[in-house]
Amino acid sequence: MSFFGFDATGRKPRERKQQGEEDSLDFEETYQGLGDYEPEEDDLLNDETFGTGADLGTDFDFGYGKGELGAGSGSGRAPAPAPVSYASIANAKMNRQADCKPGFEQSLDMQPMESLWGNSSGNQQQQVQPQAPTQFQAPPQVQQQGAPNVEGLAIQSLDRQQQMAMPPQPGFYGMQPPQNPGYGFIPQGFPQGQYQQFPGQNIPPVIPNQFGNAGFPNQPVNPQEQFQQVPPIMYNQTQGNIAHHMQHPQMAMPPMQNQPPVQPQQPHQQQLPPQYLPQQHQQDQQHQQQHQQQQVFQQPHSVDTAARTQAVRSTQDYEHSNSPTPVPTESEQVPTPPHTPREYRRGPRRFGTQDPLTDEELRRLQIRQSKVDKILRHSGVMTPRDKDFITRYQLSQIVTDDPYNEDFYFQVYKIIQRGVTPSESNKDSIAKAYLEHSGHRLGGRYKRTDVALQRMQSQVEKAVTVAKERPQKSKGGLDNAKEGVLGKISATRNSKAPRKQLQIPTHKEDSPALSSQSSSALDEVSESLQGVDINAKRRRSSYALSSSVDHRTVLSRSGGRKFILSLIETVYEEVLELEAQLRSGQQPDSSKLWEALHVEDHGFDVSPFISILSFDKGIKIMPRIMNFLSREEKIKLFNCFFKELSHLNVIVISSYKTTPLPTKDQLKKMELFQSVFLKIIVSFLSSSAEFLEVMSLLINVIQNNNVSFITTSRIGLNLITVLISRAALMKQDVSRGKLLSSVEVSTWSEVYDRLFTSLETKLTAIFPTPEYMQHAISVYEQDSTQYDQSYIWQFLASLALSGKLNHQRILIDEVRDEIFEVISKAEELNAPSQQDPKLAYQRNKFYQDLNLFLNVMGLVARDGEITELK
Amino acid sequence: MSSVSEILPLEVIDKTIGQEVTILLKDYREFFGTLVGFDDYVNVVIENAVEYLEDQEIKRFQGKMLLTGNNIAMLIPGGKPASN
Amino acid sequence: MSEARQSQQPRQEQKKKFEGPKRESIINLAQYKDTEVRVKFIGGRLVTGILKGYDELMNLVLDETVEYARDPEDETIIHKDQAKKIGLVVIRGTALLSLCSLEGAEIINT
Amino acid sequence: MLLFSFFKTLVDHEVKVELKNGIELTGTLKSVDQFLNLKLDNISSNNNEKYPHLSSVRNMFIRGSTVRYVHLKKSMVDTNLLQDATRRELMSERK
Amino acid sequence: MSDTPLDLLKLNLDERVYVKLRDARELVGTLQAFDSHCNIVLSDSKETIYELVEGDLKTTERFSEMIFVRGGLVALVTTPEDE
Amino acid sequence: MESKATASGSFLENIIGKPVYVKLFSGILYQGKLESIDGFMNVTMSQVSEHYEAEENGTLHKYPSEVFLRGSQVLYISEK
Repeated sequence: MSFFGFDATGRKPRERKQQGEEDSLDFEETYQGLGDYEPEEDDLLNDETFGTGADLGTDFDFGYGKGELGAGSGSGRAPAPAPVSYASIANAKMNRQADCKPGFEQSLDMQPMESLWGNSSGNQQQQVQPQAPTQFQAPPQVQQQGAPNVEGLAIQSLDRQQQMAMPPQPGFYGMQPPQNPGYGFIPQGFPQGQYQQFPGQNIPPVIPNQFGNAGFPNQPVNPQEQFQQVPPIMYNQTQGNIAHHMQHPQMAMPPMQNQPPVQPQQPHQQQLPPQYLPQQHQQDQQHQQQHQQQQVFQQPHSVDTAARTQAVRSTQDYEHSNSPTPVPTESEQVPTPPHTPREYRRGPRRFGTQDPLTDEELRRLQIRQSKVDKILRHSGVMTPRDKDFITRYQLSQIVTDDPYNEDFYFQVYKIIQRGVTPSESNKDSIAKAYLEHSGHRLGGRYKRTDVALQRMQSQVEKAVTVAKERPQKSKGGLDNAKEGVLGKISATRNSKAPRKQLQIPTHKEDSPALSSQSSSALDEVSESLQGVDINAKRRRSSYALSSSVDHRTVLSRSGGRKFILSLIETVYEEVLELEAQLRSGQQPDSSKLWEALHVEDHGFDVSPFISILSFDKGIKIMPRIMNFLSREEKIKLFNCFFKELSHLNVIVISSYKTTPLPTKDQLKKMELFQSVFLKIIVSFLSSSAEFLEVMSLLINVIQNNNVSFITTSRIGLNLITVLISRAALMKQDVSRGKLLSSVEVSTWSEVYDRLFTSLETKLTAIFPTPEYMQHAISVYEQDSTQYDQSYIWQFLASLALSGKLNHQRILIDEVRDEIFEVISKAEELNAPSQQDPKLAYQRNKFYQDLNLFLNVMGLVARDGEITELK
Repeated sequence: MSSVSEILPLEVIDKTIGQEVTILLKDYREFFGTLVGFDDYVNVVIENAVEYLEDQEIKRFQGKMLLTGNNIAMLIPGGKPASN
Repeated sequence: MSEARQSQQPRQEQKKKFEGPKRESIINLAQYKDTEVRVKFIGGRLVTGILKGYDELMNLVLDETVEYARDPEDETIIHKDQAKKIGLVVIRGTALLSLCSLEGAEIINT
Repeated sequence: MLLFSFFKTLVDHEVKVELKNGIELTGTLKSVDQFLNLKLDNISSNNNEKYPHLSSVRNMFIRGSTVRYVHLKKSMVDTNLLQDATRRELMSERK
Repeated sequence: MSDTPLDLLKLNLDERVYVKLRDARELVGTLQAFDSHCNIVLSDSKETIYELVEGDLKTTERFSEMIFVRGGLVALVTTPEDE
Repeated sequence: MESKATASGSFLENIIGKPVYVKLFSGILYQGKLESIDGFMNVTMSQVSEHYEAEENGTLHKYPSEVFLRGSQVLYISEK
């Protein structure tokens, strides 16, 4: 009996089953009597595991007893019976028995594996023939070919082996090639060199100590004897360890729009919002995909050891399953492998030289070998069926039929990373990569083409469903424990989620305490605000120039930090949903998203939408939101935005009045807002805004905000500049075919006047204080020594451009001192002694910015004075 | 082994519902109170509990308390003679 | 609010479902029934008592249970004299470290 | 599975693993599994005096449950993507 | 929306959080990721370790630009007062 | 997922929103209003004050914003 020799009752598993355990796992049927050793007539897997002919040994020696390992040992295989692989036996057996198991569908769980992995000798996707025993003959020869001369294999040659890896069979995500002992083939995806067991040395795969039996430490005990194990035979924690370096297929999911990991916190976003490619299946692209993948995976991308150990493990299984020789009983000493002199690398430093084994090395080999044998005596703790059970169980934990959702980060990360070649890591390359892959309406090249991943996935799904069905058939039960000889593996113990300690009644309706939280954010708002008259005319913003406004008070006036954060999360969830819908080709319905943005929610002092924009993650999601909004919705959004501009956190922190000494994070936030939101407004205005709509935005700013306060903020000033320059551009843009109607012209002049009068006598306020400028430079460590005032002169220039003569005269009068200050600063840099090019550049920049404004009025500043522009 | 004897531990706990019980945790902590109920994981709900740390009373509670089961070592129906 | 008094029926069904496919435990407790046993707990507690009942999850019922105080510093030292009788006790299988029979054995002061 | 997915992208990067007993190991992450067990290659321990026995060890398997921290570089992580992945994980768990 | 505790945690994604660990350690950082085991990834984090050295409290601080924290150690998470 | 009213489930359902004590295995006691709880016994509370073992030992800390407590560390949750 095995080490855990129990089941004293000796009852047939069949009867134990009848004992009224009707709801036990039918999965259990095929794994009945785990660990038992009586021959099980009805256990199909048993044959698959042991093969019809083999007798049931009492011990399973991991294939290290008789079977010679290391195909390259040169001394040929131990005289094992003709290599009949389990799979072939199982196939034959399955065919005969398929009818007796009604539930067991005709397709074997072997079939999909075969088609998936094909034959490593290069005939790629040949259709699965029912009996394909030959299919499994190929690997051993291939293994032979792959390692012609193992004797004295230096590390280089091993590595060379790995380099000339077979073109990677499109491996599939998330699924370890099922290492079930029954599948005696070597996944074609693994370079041949993988299967070199360290010559002359049989190190058993270590039993995953996750389930409690002793792992064999493969590090030699004494440090001197330490030598570089090549390839490092690291044991493999769990059979299900995903060899992520397996050649995962080239997935054409468009990358997330966010910055590539190369510049993690790079604030400026790519303009085009990400969209996930709608998944379509198209078989005809297969070869094109094949070619693409091979090409992709030829980079010198080292196959990591997990993949290698994975392969090594499968080799051992293969070896074992291939030669089911009678397992040695306890008494019979495990024969030490034949001691043909083996040369192999010794000593960590000497690489490449192939000197014969010195006596000392031979002695060390002996010690090592005895240790291995001592350990082996205690092998056999797990029966092959237990190993198989563990493998399938782990497989069910790992395998996923929806890798895109379950392994989201890894999948998309890989695409983004591959999309960006190190050299051109700027934004455009991301856009290009994104565009290429995306089904974006601007036309990605792959718009309709098949995606390797989807096609690969369908091919995997057959294999996955079988592996998944078996252990998970009874997923439902909370405590559907699977017990084996090694103890109870309860589903709740799996890695997907920690153990549930409590069952909380989830019916929300009747428990009053819970219901208030669960209602949608909108009713909650109305519920808590019955008293307030929703459409009361909004008071002019409360910001006098000097009042210091704390972000928290703004938040509290728009429902509170938690409320806003939950809104943002709802928005994110909606966007993710919509992007998922887009990916699956459906027409996304953005009504819920629009509602979550609360643009039209006037139930608060400060619109929640504005508060959403005061969080970085609120700003970052905007480009992706724009994807899904209609033109009208965008107009409403911008109107709301400009109406409550002074409540916007980024305005408050970028105004030298309200934030005299901005921190680095605040400056970063300003940078982020500038690069993300300002860009959205500019692109909207230039692409789809009507003239009067621009006017309404401007009116919103003027009527509902203290414009002068807005202009004390760099962001605020830029926003106004954008609006008035856009208006000016549309007015002059004759090419658009239609001149502004008289109504448009008169509104524009009226709006301009209102704007001008709101700024008159306070124009100098747009210039930040010298201390502020000095502080901003030092904090943000800009290399330039001067605060960049170009945005101010751009504002003045656009103001002057649309103004009449009297406006321009007032402008010049008010900012006269600033003009001359700039000129004097420029002249300071002109001192002949300093020939530093940087200063020269800075000097020109001063003049350049200034002239932007002066040229509008036919003036130019040069070399210290202002003259008529000729 | 015949899997169950006549006296089942969970039934003993079941009978203690409504009576006083002392619960000893794996570390030096104890709770004494009226057993209100328990669940599959033997998380325990007791009422008007008294909390002891190394046999010293550190806190009294009114109302119910849910004690998580993963740290419970022993339950003594009727309470621990020495401590109450 | 009347606490859900576990009526007999759901308890039975609940308990059975809880165990799922039974696995005989590797120790046959029937042989220890009504004999004196010593139980050590994770965390260091130590009791002895007459084994009255058990279930597959190794929850135990002990009667005439005696709990031995541990030496605060050194876990291994058992103060036999500072024993406390605590009567009928239910022991949680999850806290069980070791169980052995005391037939013909006797605790000595170490 | 989120963190498993996350760690997979860190393979072949250099990471510093701090164990619960205070040992800090810097090495190249070679592979990870769903229990977040880690395999590190050519490791160097920075508090070597405290733990001399590690001086000769080159590669190592670390059991997930003994890890306290894993220190990484920002350049290895796409934070926005990671946050979205977290949101998706929660959404799928709630379904 | 945030009806379960983990949802509360989700609200703080991309925000600064204060994490208290079991063994007298605290972390403040920007929350980048977490799962139902409470494994956490923080960026720009500051760790404070409290130790009793010869009777008096010694605090050590360590910074890390990106850190993964094992879920088993996490006891409490909230938003930090002000750094 | 439907769940029948277990003893613990119904107890928790009724105390959401009420003032509670929550103690962790480390012995730290948290006092505040229970906001939410889940199947892993994770807890969120608001207006939380932190003590060692009992309030009598004084308040270690007051948390202005909501606090998340990890389920696996919770020793007990009790009505105040």
